[in-house]
Amino acid sequence: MRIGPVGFRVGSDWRAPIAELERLYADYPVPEGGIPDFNVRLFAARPWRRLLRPAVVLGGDFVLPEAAPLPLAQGLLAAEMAMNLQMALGQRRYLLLHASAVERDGRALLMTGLSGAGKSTLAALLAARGWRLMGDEFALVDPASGLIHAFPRLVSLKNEAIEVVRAAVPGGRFGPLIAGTPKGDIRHLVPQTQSIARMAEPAQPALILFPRFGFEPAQRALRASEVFVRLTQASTNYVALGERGFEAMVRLVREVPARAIDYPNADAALAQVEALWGES
Amino acid sequence: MGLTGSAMGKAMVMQAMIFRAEPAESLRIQALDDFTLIFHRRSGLTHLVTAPAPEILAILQEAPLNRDELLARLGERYDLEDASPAALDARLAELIAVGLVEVQ
Amino acid sequence: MGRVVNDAMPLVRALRDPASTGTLDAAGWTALLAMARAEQLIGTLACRLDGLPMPAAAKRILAEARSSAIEQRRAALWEAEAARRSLVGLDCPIVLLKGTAFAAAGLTAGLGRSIGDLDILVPRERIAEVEAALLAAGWEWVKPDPYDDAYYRKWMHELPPLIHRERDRMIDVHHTILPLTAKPTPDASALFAESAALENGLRVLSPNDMIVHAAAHLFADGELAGGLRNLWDIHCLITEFGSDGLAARAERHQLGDAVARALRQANDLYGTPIPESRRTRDRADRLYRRRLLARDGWGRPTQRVLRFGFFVRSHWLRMPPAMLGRHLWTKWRKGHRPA
Amino acid sequence: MSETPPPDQPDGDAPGTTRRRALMLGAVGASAIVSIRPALAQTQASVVNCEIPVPDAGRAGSYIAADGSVVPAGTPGAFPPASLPFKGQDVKTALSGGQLPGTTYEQNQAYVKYIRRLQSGTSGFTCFASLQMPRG
Repeated sequence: MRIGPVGFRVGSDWRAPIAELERLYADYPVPEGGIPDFNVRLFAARPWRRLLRPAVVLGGDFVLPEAAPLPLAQGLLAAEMAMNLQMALGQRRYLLLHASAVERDGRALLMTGLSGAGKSTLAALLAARGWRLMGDEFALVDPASGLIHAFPRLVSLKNEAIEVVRAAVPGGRFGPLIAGTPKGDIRHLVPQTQSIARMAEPAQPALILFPRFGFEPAQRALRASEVFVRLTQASTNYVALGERGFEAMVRLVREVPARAIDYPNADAALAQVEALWGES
Repeated sequence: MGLTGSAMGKAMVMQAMIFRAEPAESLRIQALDDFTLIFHRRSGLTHLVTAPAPEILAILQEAPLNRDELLARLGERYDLEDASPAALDARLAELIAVGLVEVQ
Repeated sequence: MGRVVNDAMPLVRALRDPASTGTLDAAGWTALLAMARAEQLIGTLACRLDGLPMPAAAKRILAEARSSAIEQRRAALWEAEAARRSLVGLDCPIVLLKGTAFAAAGLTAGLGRSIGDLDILVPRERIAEVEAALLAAGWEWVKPDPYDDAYYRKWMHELPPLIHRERDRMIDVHHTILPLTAKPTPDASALFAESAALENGLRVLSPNDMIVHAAAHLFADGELAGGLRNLWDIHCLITEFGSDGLAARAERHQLGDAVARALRQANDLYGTPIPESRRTRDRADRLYRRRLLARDGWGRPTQRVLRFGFFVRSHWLRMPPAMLGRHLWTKWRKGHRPA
Repeated sequence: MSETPPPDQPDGDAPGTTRRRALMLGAVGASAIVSIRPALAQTQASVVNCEIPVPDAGRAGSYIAADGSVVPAGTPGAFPPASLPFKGQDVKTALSGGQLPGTTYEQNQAYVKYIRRLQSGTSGFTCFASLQMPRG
């Protein structure tokens, strides 16, 4: 399957995770020329663990030695994690930012922050209000043009966010509820049609937000140096890209305004985002 | 280098050394705000620095100097509020540790 | 998915004869790229295939691999420079080994090669000074375990690994090219005597010693993990420098058998030019070949039993049986079970 | 591309500057340089699902002393090894004041000290390091 500009091939010792992927990624194209950028393999830690308490080890071109296996019931999550891992460790074409991205009028809004800051949730809610979802996990910066490329994989919703987004996206296509993961309950949402149909369209970055959930509404402008450090920490391949990465990052922090925003609930956040977007 | 022994001994060693900066073409320097970014082409590493690191590099790029010469040069160009050799030694040691300055 | 790929021959063929990739279909390219990544040869492959016609996706992936190799090379050379600056006051010969040496000396073996840790060789009698200077310059011990530490110091040919606390890069400081417990005893002083100085004062081994070292690493020490890459190094070195005087040099280091096997395998897999007289195979050659090629089209290791056999063999080679027993017993008591 | 790319020069040194700029060399113990380090993978996979064995596999069976150091099995006052590796999420909670599952108060303190002392190259280190990242 192809997500944005990146092709994947997923293999598994079991049929179930593949069947779920096939259903949820049905509308996605195949890798360019049939040659994927990355391979993902879900395999059993020991041959007998295929059947007996089946546990899925995340494999692929790039692996972390300390990733723990997941139960087979969480096979879809394992596949998503392994795909993310290939991007985090192996992506060299684009500067990779651990951020969600949405687009309107050809301009992109990037949101990055600590886990639980709500970047996936906010991106899904903005998409429900007409924005184009470009991705809820990674934003890809093209070092040559400075444009943001989409990586609209399945939106990963956690715990309370699942109900919030289900209410906001009545006709949404969801994956199965995966309970009891290391991050609590997880449910995947298939991005809206326009998000998949237009995934090859890049956008000009226009605003970078660092949201924080659970605080009274507040916002502050960030200095370029602080944005630079925060974004290099949010990038897994900044150093590996060398001078191309430096140029792309400098251009981003110089040209794109950045704000930290605190918000107590989704409605307040959406109001703040729309207001800041109007100014930018 | 093997800098061991007392701080006094260290200061005397620093005093005798000649310092050379990485050449200008090896550095991409971008002043952002109070901080300046330095991309070091030879190592591929990025350093975020504050004053007086860019000023020291600029002077040493003109010609290698020993510490006292460097201190004098800084004093000519800037209004030095704390012309302490020990502080300059500390700044030089940092620049040496990241490889932007080399002992000749 | 087309035919099943169950050994690494597609990778070997592509390296040996780049134009042969002209007949690959999408599945063939996919398998080739996956196994090249797994064998850490994708940068090398990218350099070999540069300029040949190929599908756009493969071209793009290989272009990324090439630029990634350039960044790895930059980081490796900088690491060598950092070590040089930290050790310059000792006035001690520092010989670069393996990938960093190939890159620093501008050899074909260095083209696109992935380079991990920095490996250096210093005279055994200077190793304590080197260790102290590195510790003073920001390197730290990776493993604080006293058993491992004592084991290293007593029996290994290198210091326990050090890592730089700011740059997160490892350095291995060797004083010879095989563990002291292994049967062959290479002539370390000869390694220094024939080494050549680079412009910056760092040194590299003579071409024949580079080949001997690569062969020792491959056949007299390791369990052949990453063997195709090591063998490619040997292929490039022989292609670039020939094999004159190599046999005598190998004998001097008591590594005649390992070098002879390396030559045969390189000739067999990569078509390396070697003298007719050195092509007579022995019965184990086929096993070695199967072990070297144990990789499938998903980049997965294959041949579990054979791999395990070579793993045991690697320990066997490094130490006499009684010591091996003691070593494995200590490791076992500490809960180190084979995976 | 911006219309006027900023020059690759530190500001303020322009030739012809008449008034001399003030400059501080700073305190001896202060720092004027921060180097950008390679960030480890900060995906869900690495941060929350990774594992930290206590102690690491190479020293399995050894005890953990109250100060977090690894000591021979049976050392008085030290704690036996954890039976299962800890999950990233548990460690994250413990690092911010919570308790590792199945531990007593003192045992938890010792284990957390051990984890804080993990070094690169030791198993569990990449997991610990990614937990330390300011964002995840």
